[in-house]
Amino acid sequence: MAHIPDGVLSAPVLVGGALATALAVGYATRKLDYERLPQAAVLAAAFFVASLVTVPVGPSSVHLLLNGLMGVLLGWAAVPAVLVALLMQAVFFGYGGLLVLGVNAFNIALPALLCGLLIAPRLNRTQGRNTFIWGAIAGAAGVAVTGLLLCLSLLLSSPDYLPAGQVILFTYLPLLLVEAFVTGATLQFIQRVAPELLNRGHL
Amino acid sequence: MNSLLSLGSERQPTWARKRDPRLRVVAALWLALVAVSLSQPLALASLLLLVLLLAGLLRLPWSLLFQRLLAFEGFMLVLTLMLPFSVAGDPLFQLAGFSASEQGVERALVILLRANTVVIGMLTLLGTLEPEQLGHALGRLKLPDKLVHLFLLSVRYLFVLLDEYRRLRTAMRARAFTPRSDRHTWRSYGWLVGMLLVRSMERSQRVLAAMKCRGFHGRLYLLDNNRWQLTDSGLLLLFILLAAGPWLWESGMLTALPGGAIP
Amino acid sequence: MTEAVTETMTESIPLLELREIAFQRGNTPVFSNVNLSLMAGDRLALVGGNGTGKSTLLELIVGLHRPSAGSLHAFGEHRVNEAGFRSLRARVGLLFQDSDDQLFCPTVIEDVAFGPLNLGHPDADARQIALDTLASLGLDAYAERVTHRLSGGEKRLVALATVLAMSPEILLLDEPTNGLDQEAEQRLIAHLQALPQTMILVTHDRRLIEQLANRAALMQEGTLVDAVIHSHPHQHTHAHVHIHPRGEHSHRSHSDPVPPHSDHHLNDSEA
Amino acid sequence: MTEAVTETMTESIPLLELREIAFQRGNTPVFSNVNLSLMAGDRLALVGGNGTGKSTLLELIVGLHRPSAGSLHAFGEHRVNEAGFRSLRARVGLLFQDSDDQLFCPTVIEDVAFGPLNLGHPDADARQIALDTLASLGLDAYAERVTHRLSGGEKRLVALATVLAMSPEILLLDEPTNGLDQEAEQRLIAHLQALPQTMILVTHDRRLIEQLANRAALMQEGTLVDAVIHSHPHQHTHAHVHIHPRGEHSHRSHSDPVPPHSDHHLNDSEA
Repeated sequence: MAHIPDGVLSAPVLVGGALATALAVGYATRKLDYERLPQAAVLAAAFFVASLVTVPVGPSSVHLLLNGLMGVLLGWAAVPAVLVALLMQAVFFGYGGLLVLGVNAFNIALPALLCGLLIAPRLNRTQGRNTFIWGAIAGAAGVAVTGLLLCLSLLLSSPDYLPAGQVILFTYLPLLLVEAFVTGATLQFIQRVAPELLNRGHL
Repeated sequence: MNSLLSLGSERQPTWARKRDPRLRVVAALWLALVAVSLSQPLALASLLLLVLLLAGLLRLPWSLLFQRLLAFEGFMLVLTLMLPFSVAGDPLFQLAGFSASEQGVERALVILLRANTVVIGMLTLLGTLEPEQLGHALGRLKLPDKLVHLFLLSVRYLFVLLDEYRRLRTAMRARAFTPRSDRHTWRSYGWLVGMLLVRSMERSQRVLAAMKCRGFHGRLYLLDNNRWQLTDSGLLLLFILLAAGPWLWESGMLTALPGGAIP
Repeated sequence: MTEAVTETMTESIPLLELREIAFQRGNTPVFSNVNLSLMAGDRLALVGGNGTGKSTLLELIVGLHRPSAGSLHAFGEHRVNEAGFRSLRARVGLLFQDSDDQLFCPTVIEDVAFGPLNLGHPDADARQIALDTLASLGLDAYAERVTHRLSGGEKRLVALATVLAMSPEILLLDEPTNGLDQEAEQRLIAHLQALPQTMILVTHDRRLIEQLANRAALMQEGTLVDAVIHSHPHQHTHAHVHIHPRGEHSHRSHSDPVPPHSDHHLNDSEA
Repeated sequence: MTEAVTETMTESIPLLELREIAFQRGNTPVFSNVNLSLMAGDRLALVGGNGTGKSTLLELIVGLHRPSAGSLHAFGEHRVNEAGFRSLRARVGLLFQDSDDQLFCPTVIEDVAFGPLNLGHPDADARQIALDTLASLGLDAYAERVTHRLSGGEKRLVALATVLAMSPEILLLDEPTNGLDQEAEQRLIAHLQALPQTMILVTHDRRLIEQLANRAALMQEGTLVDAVIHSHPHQHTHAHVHIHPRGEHSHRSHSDPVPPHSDHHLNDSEA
């Protein structure tokens, strides 16, 4: 539900999203040297695989988005990683579209980046329950901000999308709950098993 | 398992498999541009027809296509179901006290047609490529080098990690794990994702070590056999013209040509 | 020549019964006409070349694949669908070939408690079951260790604990000694010998079969052939490699009836 | 008793020399006082239990880790820093245990050409070197194949090609036959036998040692012990398991000098 298809958004929104993503990807790839490329690539692949997990919630089920987690672990490198994952999802699964790729990437990468810049530094210093809580906040924030940005993209294109946007935002609530829980558990796992992964001053 | 990504590149006719993958990338982008700029249902329907013909020509497995579309139509449904009621205009029918407008129905129809045309075209033209071919094509189209290699490395390890993930899931099932809507399930998934990430990080370190062992000093290379041929140019031109047809027709230029009279 | 054919013959109904089972991967047939009756107390060695589908057969028994033909009965019930296999998985424990596929929790205790939690035990009970299981394998001290950081041999024992914690009646062991060095292997075999469970073991490890199995079946030419296992001392001649620290070899004579094999660290199980 | 102790003794200086090398991971010592001289033509089997640091030693030789003590000389030069090891890596090829770690390029040809490209060969030359290397391993047809679609055995051979394409003088092989089925293993061993390179092989595979090694060293109790390898036909007595289809065993006599082992599918190589 985080992927807007082509043909929905207005031209200014498409161009704006593409420009913003291009700038962010350009900056992030300049920061990412070739030595770190395997790490970012393998983790991007891992996130892609993790997004195939179907998690039951209530009577239905959701696919994980994991952009909060991605931001926390990858920092700026999450931006190109999100773009690569979205391209694969679009071309091979038919999620989203081509011209809209910039907007979709922006909607998912910006919250990831925010989590990377604001929450990751706190995770360096936490343990146990606090790791879970900060992880849950990152997971929830990733989903919530993506949902809001998605609605914003729709509304900026046409005010007629308001009711649809409200419905979509509503469907984000179960995902937000699950994502918070899963991201918390994942970060707690990493904190206990491989804490050096959270200490990513290098990225 | 590999069919998870590529939509049956083996099934394609030889003439299609021999084409430079750049042809498909450019064609897919052109198709998306045309589709997005059309706003008449009839013009869009003819473009969609063209795309479906192309899918048949490239022997896209229909069952797989429908499977992919199913996931996609959920979003489209939410988006378009409301439009007849939120777009103001001439009332067409009433439902539970809300009035649907003619303009709203047409908008919904246009959006549905556009989105489906682009998605089916994308799956037909690009989804039938090996992901590696797509990466090479993006590289040859001068996308930033690091981004291209990030894509190619991701694709390479996607399959390795997918195998790891599947084996872990199988083992969980063997230990009587049944996903439910509860904390135990969510926590288990969190750990599963964590384990995948930790192992991925370790693997990426081994990959970097292997790269260094072979003299890596901050450069990656692309070596592919793609040669742009005259046939590619011809096919691209043909596709551009065919896809532009509905657009020319919608803007009135097509009818203008033979008669010479602009209405 | 002492030949002791060990066969378990009981009058009771089999715990597990495969009738005319066939399986194919895609369009490639893997095996067919597989018949097998597993009785309580059996410790069946399942042998055969690489790629003959032995591991697949184990996975099929716990319903991770569905047969293309034939029927599977377990504990007196015909198992057909996911629901049937789900209840079966609580009673048939599968030890995977690669422990890294099986262990995914942060610590040992959490991994061992995972099965009991899936069976519906409350947290405290599951934890106690896990602790007891670890204790029974002499792994008490490992409870709070990070699973991912354990050695290969330790991981295998923990994986065994995760299976045993579910109190299965049948154990399916897929190459349990694979990748273990001699010491870890002996430790594992000793634990397996002490277990009361009925077992099917897929293995190439001759020593494991010698010490554990009482029945055998051979996967050959796409089907399962009932086989006889008999253990006896014998002589044979083959080219053999010894590796031992320089200087030591001169002290030993190869005309000894049993040359000192243990010093070369190249026993069959490791190869 | 025919005992042929095979040792290469040349007067020339060693290609590789480790002096009093120690290594620790974090604060845990892995090994120390490791001394090793590798002469041209040596094919040294490095054996020892799991977790004794054999793979680590190979990685240390190509500078992927730095020793905590001792010195490493290769091709007559003392190697200390990254620059020293970088020039060494062009001449010492390491075959990784997991081929998926080593093959990171989209297609086979790109993977094999990666080393030559890094050595400064222009595209066309690198491509030709890669094609020639693939041809020498009988992999001509694989050049344009997509790496992730190869089988395990194919991946291992392609990984070998990526190393050989750099024309190394020394090959370090980390469990080269691990995870391969019998056929793929024999194919790999045949190729390795035909290679002129000096080698160090870390392995548990007895057949590989039998067919390839001419020297051995044993990693034991935290250090490397020089060892003697000798291959000879001999006789020994041990308990043995036969498995053959039921009914067949009665036709054979175990008083034969060589009982029919081939029918039980439990030969050493598979174990």
